Amino acid sequence: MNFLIALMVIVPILCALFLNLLHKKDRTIKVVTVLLALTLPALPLLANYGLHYFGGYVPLVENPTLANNLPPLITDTALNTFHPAITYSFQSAQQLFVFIFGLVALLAIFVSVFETRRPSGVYAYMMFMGVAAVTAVILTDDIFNLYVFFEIAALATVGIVLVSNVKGNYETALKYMIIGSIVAPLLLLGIALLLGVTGNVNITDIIYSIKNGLVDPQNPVILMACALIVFGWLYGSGLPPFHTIKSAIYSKALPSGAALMQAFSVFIFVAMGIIILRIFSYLPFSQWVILGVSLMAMILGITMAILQTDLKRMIGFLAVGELGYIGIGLGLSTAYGITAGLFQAVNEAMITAILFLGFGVVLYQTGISDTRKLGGMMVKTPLVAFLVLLGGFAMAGVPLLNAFQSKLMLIQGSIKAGLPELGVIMILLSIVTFMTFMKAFHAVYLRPMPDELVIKHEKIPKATIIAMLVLLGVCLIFGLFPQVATSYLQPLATSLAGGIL
Amino acid sequence: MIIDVQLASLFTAVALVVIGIFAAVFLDNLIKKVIGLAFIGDGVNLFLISMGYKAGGIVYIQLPGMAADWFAQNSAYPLPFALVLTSIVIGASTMAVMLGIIIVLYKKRGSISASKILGE
Amino acid sequence: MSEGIRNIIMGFSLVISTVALFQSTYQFKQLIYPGISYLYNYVGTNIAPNMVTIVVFDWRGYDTLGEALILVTAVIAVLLVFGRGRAQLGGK
Amino acid sequence: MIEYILMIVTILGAILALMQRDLLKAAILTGVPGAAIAFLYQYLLAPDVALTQAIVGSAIIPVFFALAVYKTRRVEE
Repeated sequence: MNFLIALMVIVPILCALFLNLLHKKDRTIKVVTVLLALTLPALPLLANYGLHYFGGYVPLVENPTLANNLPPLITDTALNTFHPAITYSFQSAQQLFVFIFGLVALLAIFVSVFETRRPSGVYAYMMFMGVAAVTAVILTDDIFNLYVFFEIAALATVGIVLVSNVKGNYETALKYMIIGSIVAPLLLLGIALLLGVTGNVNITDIIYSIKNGLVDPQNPVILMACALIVFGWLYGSGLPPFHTIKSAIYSKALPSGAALMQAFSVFIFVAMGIIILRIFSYLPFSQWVILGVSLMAMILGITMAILQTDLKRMIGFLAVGELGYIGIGLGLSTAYGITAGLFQAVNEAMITAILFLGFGVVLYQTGISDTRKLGGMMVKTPLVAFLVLLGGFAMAGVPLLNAFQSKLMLIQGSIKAGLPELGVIMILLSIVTFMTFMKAFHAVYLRPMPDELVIKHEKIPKATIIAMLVLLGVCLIFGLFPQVATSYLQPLATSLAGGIL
Repeated sequence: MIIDVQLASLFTAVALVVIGIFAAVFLDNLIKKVIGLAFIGDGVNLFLISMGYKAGGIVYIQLPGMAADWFAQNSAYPLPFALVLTSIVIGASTMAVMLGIIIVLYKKRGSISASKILGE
Repeated sequence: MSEGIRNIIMGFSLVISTVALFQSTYQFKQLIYPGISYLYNYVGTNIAPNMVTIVVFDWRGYDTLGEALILVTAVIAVLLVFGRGRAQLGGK
Repeated sequence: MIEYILMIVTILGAILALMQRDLLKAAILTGVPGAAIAFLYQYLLAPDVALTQAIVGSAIIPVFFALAVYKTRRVEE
């Protein structure tokens, strides 16, 4: 059932277009949105592994009828094996990524329907479109297709920010778009350089060209292409120097939107990171660049999180800091390290979603996100407070929960790779993360309630609690049985660590 | 260093990109920033187009009476051109959204200066 | 003050990247390899006379779908900017 | 020869558009590099792309900018 691979992208697109038509019909939108969102995590479970060729154009080697009467210039050279059409590749790692991404998306959409005063078809459109775009980025094996869907994801992110009525969302959205419109063409320029040198946009073929000496792998044009693509990668995932704008973007969206957008960042980070590792890992300094950027992200993200007084901004910076752990895993470039990094990515997407949704309840009840004005929410919502606390434990890496396993693997990996200093830094930053989280937790839940704090909505939607419970359940499963996840990630990690694929 | 049409247009493209980045980073007026962004997009498109150019070649349309072999050896390279068709539309649509946001922000804040609106 | 420092850093990196871009472009001119376009040119003549249309709508039709989606998303985003379909946090 | 002239027009037009203090003039001048690039595409053997660029680059984008200027303010502050 290989056509399901394409459907993983097409279905959310169709959902988005359909929901946009239902504007202003509240009841219908609620039911239909949740029903349609259920397909997101279901499709990757049903699909088979394999490649999907759009338009059915396989490489000429496998298609002798099309290869009839062609000159030896084509049939006797590598051109014969190149992929002429867009190709999607779906393997076990992609299955896990798309499944977890679909789950987070489902829950974020589910919560968004019940937390907003009246469901908005446009909001649902933007969320589904973003989900489709990021799924395509995860699956695609074609670097120009990556660019197109990268742009759609950026536009959908802007849409999600514009939907919320948070103060200052227009300014932030405009800033994000201006930076994006500088970076995205530069990413395209990098793609153009690669296309010009290798004559191809299919990643597998680019790697084939570089590996088999069709191009000189050390020439400066490829270095320039590498630099430009890495620049796009930094922007897409919000690593420094783009960490400020990315955390601002999270803080200007509704909680459900922020939970979804951090999943966008995590999976764009992973997908493009894998591509960069696949193409450029032969460059001797690529490992150090990834490690350096990730370290900067960790240190800058987490130290800036301490200084914030805005709750959502704080989690936004923490989310950026946690991205650094994934990058460390990828940068270690051993099979064990990369598995750990990818596992951390999966965990991170779920945990940050829990925190955004959980602290979003506070925002829902009071309309305030400034930690200095909040307090005493423990009395009002003990269950949510407990769930948020569990989420914070998960993020800090407390045993029995999933991030403990992945961070342990990361530290072991860094020791095995001969870089024990990284392990020390990671442990220290983990402690700082936990302190930052506890500071926010104390400010919101534990200290006595200020007198001027007004609770606008006593009742909280059950949907939020259900969503957090589901995510925590998956976290617990991954924490108790990490091999459930790592067995999916192992094959990809092994092939990445083996140098050029 | 021999300059032919292809190299010259590649250089023009890079120059446009640099002018655009300069405008987008250093000019304070939001509309001018967006004009700069439009130039970056144009520059990258021109870069792609000059990659597909073939000196002494013909247009990629097979007219009646052209032998398939001769045509294939002489025509320009179609892949970059097709990519540009997509990328032009992408650029124009993001431009429209940005200008829309600028108009609304002007109504709210009464200014189109980046340092006043975006600097906090 | 910090504005000035930022400008200096940006200007410096712009100059460096400009030089690098021109340098690699000059190198690039000698390296252009059409690759897959050969294949499109040879195989395409069996399908339709205009090669670019074939690439846009046949070989890479999926990119064109993405392009159309961006157009739709942009239209909806512009309508959203002017106030259609905002979402408010809060219950009934 | 005409290609080189078009390239020079493109670069000069871009710089001139960014130097205007009157934003409406800047918006209209944006069309000059757009149109020059469209002609350049024609000479670089890409007539289909030239058509698209001629419409988008020399008509739609300047009109967008002019509309934005019309809805905001005309002179740079």
